[in-house]
Amino acid sequence: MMAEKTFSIHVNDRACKRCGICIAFCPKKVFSSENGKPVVTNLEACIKCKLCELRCPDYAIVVGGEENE
Amino acid sequence: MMAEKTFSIHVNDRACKRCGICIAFCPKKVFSSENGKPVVTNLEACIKCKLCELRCPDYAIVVGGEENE
Amino acid sequence: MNSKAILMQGNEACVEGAIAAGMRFYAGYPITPSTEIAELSAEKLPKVGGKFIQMEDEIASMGAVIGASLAGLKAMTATSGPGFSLKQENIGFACLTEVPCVIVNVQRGGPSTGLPTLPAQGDVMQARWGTHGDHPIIVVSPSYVKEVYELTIRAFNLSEKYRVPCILLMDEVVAHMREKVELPDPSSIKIINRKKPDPTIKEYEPYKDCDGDGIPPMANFGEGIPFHVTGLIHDITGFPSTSATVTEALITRLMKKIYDNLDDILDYESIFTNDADTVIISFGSTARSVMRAVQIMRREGQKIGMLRLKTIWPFAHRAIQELSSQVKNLIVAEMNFGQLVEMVKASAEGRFYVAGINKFNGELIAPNEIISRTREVRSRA
Amino acid sequence: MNSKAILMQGNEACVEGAIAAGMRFYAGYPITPSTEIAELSAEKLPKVGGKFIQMEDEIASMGAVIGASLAGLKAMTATSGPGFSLKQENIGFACLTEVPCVIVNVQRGGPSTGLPTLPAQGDVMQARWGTHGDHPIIVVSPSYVKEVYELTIRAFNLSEKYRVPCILLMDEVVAHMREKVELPDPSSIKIINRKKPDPTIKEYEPYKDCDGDGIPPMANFGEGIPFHVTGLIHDITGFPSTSATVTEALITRLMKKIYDNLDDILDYESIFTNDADTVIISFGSTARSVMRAVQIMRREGQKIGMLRLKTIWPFAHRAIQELSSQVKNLIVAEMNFGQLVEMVKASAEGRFYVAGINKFNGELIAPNEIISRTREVRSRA
Amino acid sequence: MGERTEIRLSGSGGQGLILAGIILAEAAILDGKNAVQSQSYGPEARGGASRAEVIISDSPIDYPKVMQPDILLTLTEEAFVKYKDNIKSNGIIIIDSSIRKSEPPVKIVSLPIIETANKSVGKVIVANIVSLGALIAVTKIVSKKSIEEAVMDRVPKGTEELNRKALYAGFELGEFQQKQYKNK
Amino acid sequence: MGERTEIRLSGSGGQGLILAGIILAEAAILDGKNAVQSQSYGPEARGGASRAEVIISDSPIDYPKVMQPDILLTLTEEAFVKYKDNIKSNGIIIIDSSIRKSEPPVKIVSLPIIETANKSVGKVIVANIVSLGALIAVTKIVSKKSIEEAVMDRVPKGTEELNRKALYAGFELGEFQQKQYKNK
Amino acid sequence: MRKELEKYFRTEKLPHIWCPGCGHGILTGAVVRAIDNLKLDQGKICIVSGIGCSSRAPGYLNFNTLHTTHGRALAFATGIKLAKPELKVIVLTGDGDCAAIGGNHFIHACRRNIDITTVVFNNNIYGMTSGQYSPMTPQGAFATTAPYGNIDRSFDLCKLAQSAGATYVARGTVYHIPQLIKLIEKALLHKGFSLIDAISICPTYFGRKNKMSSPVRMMEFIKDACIPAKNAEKLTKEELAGKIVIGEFYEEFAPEYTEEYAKVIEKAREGK
Amino acid sequence: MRKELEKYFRTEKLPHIWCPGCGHGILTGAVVRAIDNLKLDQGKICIVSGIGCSSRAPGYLNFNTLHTTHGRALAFATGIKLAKPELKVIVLTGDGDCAAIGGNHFIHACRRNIDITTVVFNNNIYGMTSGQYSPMTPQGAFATTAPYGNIDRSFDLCKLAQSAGATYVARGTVYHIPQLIKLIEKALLHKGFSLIDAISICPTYFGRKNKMSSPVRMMEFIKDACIPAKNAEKLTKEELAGKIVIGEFYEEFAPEYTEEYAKVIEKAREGK
Ligand SMILES: Cc1ncc(C[n+]2csc(CCOP(=O)(O)OP(=O)(O)O)c2C)c(N)n1
Ligand SMILES: Cc1ncc(C[n+]2csc(CCOP(=O)(O)OP(=O)(O)O)c2C)c(N)n1
Ligand code: SF4
Ligand code: SF4
Ligand code: SF4
Ligand code: SF4
Ligand code: SF4
Ligand code: SF4
Ligand SMILES: [Mg+2]
Ligand SMILES: [Mg+2]
Repeated sequence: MMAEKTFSIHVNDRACKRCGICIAFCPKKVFSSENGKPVVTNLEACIKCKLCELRCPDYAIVVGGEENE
Repeated sequence: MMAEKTFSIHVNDRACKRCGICIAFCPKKVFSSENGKPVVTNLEACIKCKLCELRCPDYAIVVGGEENE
Repeated sequence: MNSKAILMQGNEACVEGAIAAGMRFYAGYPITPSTEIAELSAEKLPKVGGKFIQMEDEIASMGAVIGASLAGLKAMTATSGPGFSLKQENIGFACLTEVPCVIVNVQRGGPSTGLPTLPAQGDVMQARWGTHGDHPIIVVSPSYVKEVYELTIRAFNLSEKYRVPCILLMDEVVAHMREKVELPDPSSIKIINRKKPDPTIKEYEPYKDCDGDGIPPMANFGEGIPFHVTGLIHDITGFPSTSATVTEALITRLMKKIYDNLDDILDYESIFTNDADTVIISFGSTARSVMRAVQIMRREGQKIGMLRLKTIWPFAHRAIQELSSQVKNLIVAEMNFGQLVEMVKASAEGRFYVAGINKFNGELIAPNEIISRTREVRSRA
Repeated sequence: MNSKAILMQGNEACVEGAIAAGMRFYAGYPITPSTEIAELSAEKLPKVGGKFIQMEDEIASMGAVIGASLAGLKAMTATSGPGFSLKQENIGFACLTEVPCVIVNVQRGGPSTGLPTLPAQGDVMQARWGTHGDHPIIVVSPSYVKEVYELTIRAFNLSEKYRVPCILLMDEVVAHMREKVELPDPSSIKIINRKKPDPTIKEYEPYKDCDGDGIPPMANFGEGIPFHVTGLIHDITGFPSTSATVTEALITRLMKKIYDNLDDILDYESIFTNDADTVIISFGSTARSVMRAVQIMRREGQKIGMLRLKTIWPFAHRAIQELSSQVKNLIVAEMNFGQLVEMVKASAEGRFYVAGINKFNGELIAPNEIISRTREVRSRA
Repeated sequence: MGERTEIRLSGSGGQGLILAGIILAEAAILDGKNAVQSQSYGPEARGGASRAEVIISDSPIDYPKVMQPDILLTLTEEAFVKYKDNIKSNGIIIIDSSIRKSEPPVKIVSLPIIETANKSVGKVIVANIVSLGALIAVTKIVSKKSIEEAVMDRVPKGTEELNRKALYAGFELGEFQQKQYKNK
Repeated sequence: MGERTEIRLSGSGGQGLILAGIILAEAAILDGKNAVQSQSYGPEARGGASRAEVIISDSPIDYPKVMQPDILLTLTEEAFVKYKDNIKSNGIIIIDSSIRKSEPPVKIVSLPIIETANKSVGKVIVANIVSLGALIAVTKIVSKKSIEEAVMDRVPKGTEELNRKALYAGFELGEFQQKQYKNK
Repeated sequence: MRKELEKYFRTEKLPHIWCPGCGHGILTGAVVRAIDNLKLDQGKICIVSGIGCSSRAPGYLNFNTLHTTHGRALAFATGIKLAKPELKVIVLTGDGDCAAIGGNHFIHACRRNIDITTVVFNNNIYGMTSGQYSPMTPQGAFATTAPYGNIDRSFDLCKLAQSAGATYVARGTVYHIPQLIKLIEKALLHKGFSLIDAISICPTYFGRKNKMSSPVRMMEFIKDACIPAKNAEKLTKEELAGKIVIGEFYEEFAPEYTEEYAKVIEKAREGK
Repeated sequence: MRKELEKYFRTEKLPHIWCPGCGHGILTGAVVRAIDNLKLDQGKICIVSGIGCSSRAPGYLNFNTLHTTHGRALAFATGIKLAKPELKVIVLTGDGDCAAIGGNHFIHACRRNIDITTVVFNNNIYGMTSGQYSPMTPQGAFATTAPYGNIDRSFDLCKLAQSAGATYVARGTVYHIPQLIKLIEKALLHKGFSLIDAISICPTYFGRKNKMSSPVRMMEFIKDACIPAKNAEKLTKEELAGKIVIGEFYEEFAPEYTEEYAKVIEKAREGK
């Protein structure tokens, strides 16, 4: 799920409850849904607004790639 | 306690608790205090505003002389 | 409603029974595991022209129920432990002012928030003693869904007849279980309504025992006979009094309403008690476990009987005192740490050995637990 | 405070005792006949750096008291019947979460608003069973103004020692009476403070029975060891659990804290019971009438004894069971319709004839009433 | 008067009889005795009849209420009528002289208490203290020294002299009466 | 299977097993039997494990909980692991074929219930009804007629056909398996 | 008492228990006069109170009357009104009864806009229990439980009611009786929840603790502190400190609760 | 989870019990981020809740935490704060917990201006008990106890708080998280009673009953309904119908309760 070396968006799959919020409300449509599961498919577009991280009800997203799952 | 034939102010002595409100706040100072007991001593001055009647906490005053004690 | 056999939940049977009994007002505040009673009342009451209101809390609910009853509607509220605790002050008001009403308490695990979704029978003593001061109260407790229906009607009837709050004390098992029931033909249901004063009466004395039965006729607010109601000790006119004589007369009448009518109010089922050496006493869902255990033990030839209390308060002292002298042991099975067992001990007066089977872990007592405890008790040295 | 003899009111002695015991927080809502306790606390607490707050109602008062105790202050509230009913839900919270606190109930005539200025002992059963679910609680009841002082201290001590709410159950007579007292030298008063956890502890498990005495050490909020408190059934870590094993273990421990320490908790006074054929059981102000009656009857050569309960709950079964076999009759004198008498019956197990003297008209039972009832009981066929 | 002396002070709310009861009990304690003071509250705790009770004894006091007073003081007719019949046969009733005494069941001492407070002392509100003085002079139930100390302890700052005067006026009333009684 | 048959339906919240339990109990009633249905709630009443219990009997049902099921249906591995060991020795376990069956203690019937719902019927949410069909085909605990009536009574308006299809698909699954079993 | 008012009183219960000069007697008189002025059907009026000196008022009034538990008058009243919407339901309550223990029922009754007229006998103290501070006791005032001066801020009950949803809100006083009667009349005619914050006086406790133990002194205090709502609008917060603003504050016509519930019944009977 | 936030959570308790897409998880994250931004002393923070889905939040947070009885969080919190004023006390509550059963404690805590920050997880429904209407459920919406549509009017909690005496009042939503975090920070720094009405979503019950059962649909609803406080000022009541006004509403600097009590202690010790 790493897309770049210096910058990444990490989705903790065990924590994610597939609510779809990150997918729907990313202003840049960075995520797509794989059977409800958010997958980063457009990392380049990300503007690092971190809204996805802030809005994830399950703290499953880290924008910036520091999470060590 | 009748001061005139056609108009009177009746104070029910048994009901009166001697609070002094009628005496103090009659705009025309119609009442005087006899050891706390209100006595009509200046009936002529009365302007029939009925404030004394309305403010008596014990419904002891009737302005207009209808009360039959 | 027809008399076809249908599957029905305990809480649903409560609402059906209440409406059949004439409930036309419900005020409540939701709480697990009683919530379905509120939800079904919200749906069904307006269909029969009744009123449902969700109040801001349980205290307000109890107040609204009393108000509605004074205004003439049969009224009910339902709750569980925490809400039942909150209602106590106003329940006491209804006891003293003799306002008919039904309070449902679907017991869950306590104390405090406890185990909201799991069963218990831990509010048995509270149902009798939860409000301050000496007061009369009737508490009934069903074991079957069908009986939820019947006892809800009975709760309304007793409440109207004796002008006393009546508590329907359920447990989560009975409330949430679905079971086959055949509801009776509505026309066959006996409904009791509060006694009204003679409408031509000159001086209505709302607390006067006109008929010598301890139960004053009750006017409704707004129906031509104005009167005063207070939670202070009052004389027969309904106005406050601090007289010792008045106080004693009032409290005595309130209590005698109940204690002089035990024949009518007490309701219990004795099974196999005639030749039993050991009788197991229980109520609510626990009685179903006891029933199974007793049947198993009887099949094995053991002389076990059971006493199932449907009226819990007033306590059926007499049912215990009338047990034959063949009985050696009484075992009280309750889903609590041991509550009603003290009452049984008080009634036993040393004539029987009294023991308890208690479970307070959020699970229904199982038949095999009853069987093994019974064995223990019967084989004690 | 010196040990000079002074005239002191019961409610005043309560506040003096509380402050001597270390009370530094009071939250309450005024109600007759307990109000002086609030008023004196408002005046005296800030003088010793303590806090007084008048809350919006009794529910809030009880909540604030628990909060303050969790934050480390010894806390008390005082009320009477209606307020005591309202506090019940939060009292249950304190029972389950094991938060020390003292609740004073100055009993007045009930039920409901009842007789606000007149005495009664009608909340005896409620003090034990007022909140829902199985729960531990300690209830003490003084008969003398001096004893109000002593038992208030004892209430704090028991509460801190066993981490259980302790109820000081007074009646209006004792609360409003003024009487000669000599207060002890402050340095001679034994004060017990809650057990604290080892401050160097790594993993604090707030409900772990570390010492095998059933009483977990208690940290205070904000003193370096964060922890979680909930009114749900919880495991030793303090977090919710619905496990049957956890539930059973928790409730059992809560109850055993009390029932394993009866030697320490029970407190009663036996007078002339050795050779008595009749023992009169009582508590609170009623015990003073009994004392007079017993003395009069003894002077007449009658073999009457008395048992005065200072700890009402847990109930002193043992005190009754240990009565000599010479005793034939137990008479329970209470200013209510008959409450504790059921417990006495349960303890008597048929060994004694049990009768009650009950008065519930807003007046203290008089010595001559006790004497004549005693005569009746002793001369029964 | 036996070891347990029961005293009832009765009148109407606002006459300060509860305070008088407290002072009397405190004086008894200063005398080294036991004392219990209690009062009855009406339903409203204001206005209406008022009643204070004091029990004084050398030994501990059990039953804390007055069963049958040894001493009854009443300042109003209403109270007198209500309480006069419940008194020990060797008891004594002290009444304000404004009260019409009907069929005296026991010894009655009628004294111009209110008048004394009003006229000699100058304030009707100290009638309670005048009463105390008179009561003690008549019954000797506590020492003069103790009652004076107790009065001084309890009355508001600045009113000490007024109250002392009232107390002494009471003593005098009572003593004068006692002398007359003996002389009879 | 004796006169009292205990059935446990287990899986995860949202799989509709409580509804399935209710329908099963209703079918039993339509068959003229007695039935009790109950369920366990988690602390939160949402998500997590879900369990419905049904007891069917010709005579009145006393103890209302399952002591040891005759029939266990599980749709998740978690539920299977949790419940598989508590079953009557002559009982039967019906599991979704996605579950790895470990040490079968009793007869196990593994059927592609979820797959059938998903693929053949077209909606995974009707897995509960497929389960019911299969369970009845395998155990004959209630009549097909009654279960069909009960299903039609309970399902939301407009979904009748979908659910009927699901029920029949379940029947087929179960019957096919039964035939195979007999043929073995 | 004036003849035509007698029928509204239980005259045999008079004199009432209130202290000499207690404002509650004045306010009770004002309520009765408003009812009389409107010629409302006496048999269809139900008066409900909680506990307190103020809450003793219904006992003197010859209607259907209910003296409930402390703080709960509005909860009981809600039950009565919903059960029998044809009744005119009036709640007479105290500042403690209504705003301390009863605060929640108060804001919720406001919110529902149920047709109940509430008159708060607001004497800024708990009278019945002998003078503890209430949520309406001014900051700095003394009370038996505020021996060092009250630090609690007080509610503006009118603002609170309005923000909670009440649709008629006004304040009057025991001094300004003719105006108060008019306000109560308007409240009684209003469809929906109406509040009259009626400033009362408790010479016995509030007065005595705050150097105004004579009724006259307390009346003067109120007279001096009051300013009409219109005038108040122009003043700053500082200028308003210590003032009592009187008059009408809010009036709105909004759906009433029991009427809305009647529609629910209709809907339910139609089968939704 | 972001590393630096881990210390604020009891990570071993995660995943939390909330449903997929439940707004309460988002709000809990916002509270933690506000605390982290301010670098408050973790050991001196005490978080208190009542009962409800929302009130489960403290259980996941690594502070002194207290899960009280339904509606009573502020009463307990008041005891804690007055007993130990050095603690930063935060109440996390639900719309039912705070405004239904807890309404009285709420208005009184506002009135006292005691230094407690209250964040209401306002999902307009009773989530925990499966979807009954709350005092914040919009009129006309459906709920399990409003099968014919809700006739109750709802509170404007911010208005209510302000009129009761709260000195910092703001509203944010689960959608507008960066703004919400700022508002919470400001509330935490404010001396006195501060309220954040934090609009949450309950897809499971509110959503399902009102044709918005997906979390995304509910978020969209909120997004569309919100307008900033500034813009709202210009709109009429009719134009505002159905809108959620967000932003800061009120800020006042007024004496704080525990500080005032400290003065009482001083006075008392001086012998008045
Ligand atoms: C549950 C409960 N708590 C407390 C009381 C005691 N109590 C009776 S009236 C009252 C306050 C009355 O104040 P308010 O409503 O302002 O009436 P007022 O007497 O001032 O007219 C209190 C605290 C009670 N009766 N019930
Ligand atoms: C005294 C009491 N009454 C009722 C309940 C049941 N109950 C628990 S939470 C709740 C409502 C919660 O609603 P809210 O505060 O909005 O929280 P949410 O679940 O929506 O987050 C209710 C009614 C209870 N636990 N205690
Ligand atoms: S917002 Fe969080 S829980 Fe929801 S889908 Fe995205 S990662 Fe999963
Ligand atoms: S940081 Fe902003 S732009 Fe990047 S993925 Fe998240 S929401 Fe989209
Ligand atoms: S106002 Fe009434 S009670 Fe007061 S003095 Fe005048 S007549 Fe008497
Ligand atoms: S009517 Fe007016 S002027 Fe006349 S006496 Fe009364 S108050 Fe005075
Ligand atoms: S105490 Fe105050 S409010 Fe009560 S009757 Fe007396 S003056 Fe009125
Ligand atoms: S029920 Fe609603 S509030 Fe509760 S966890 Fe689920 S979505 Fe959240
Ligand atoms: Mg007041
Ligand atoms: Mg909510």
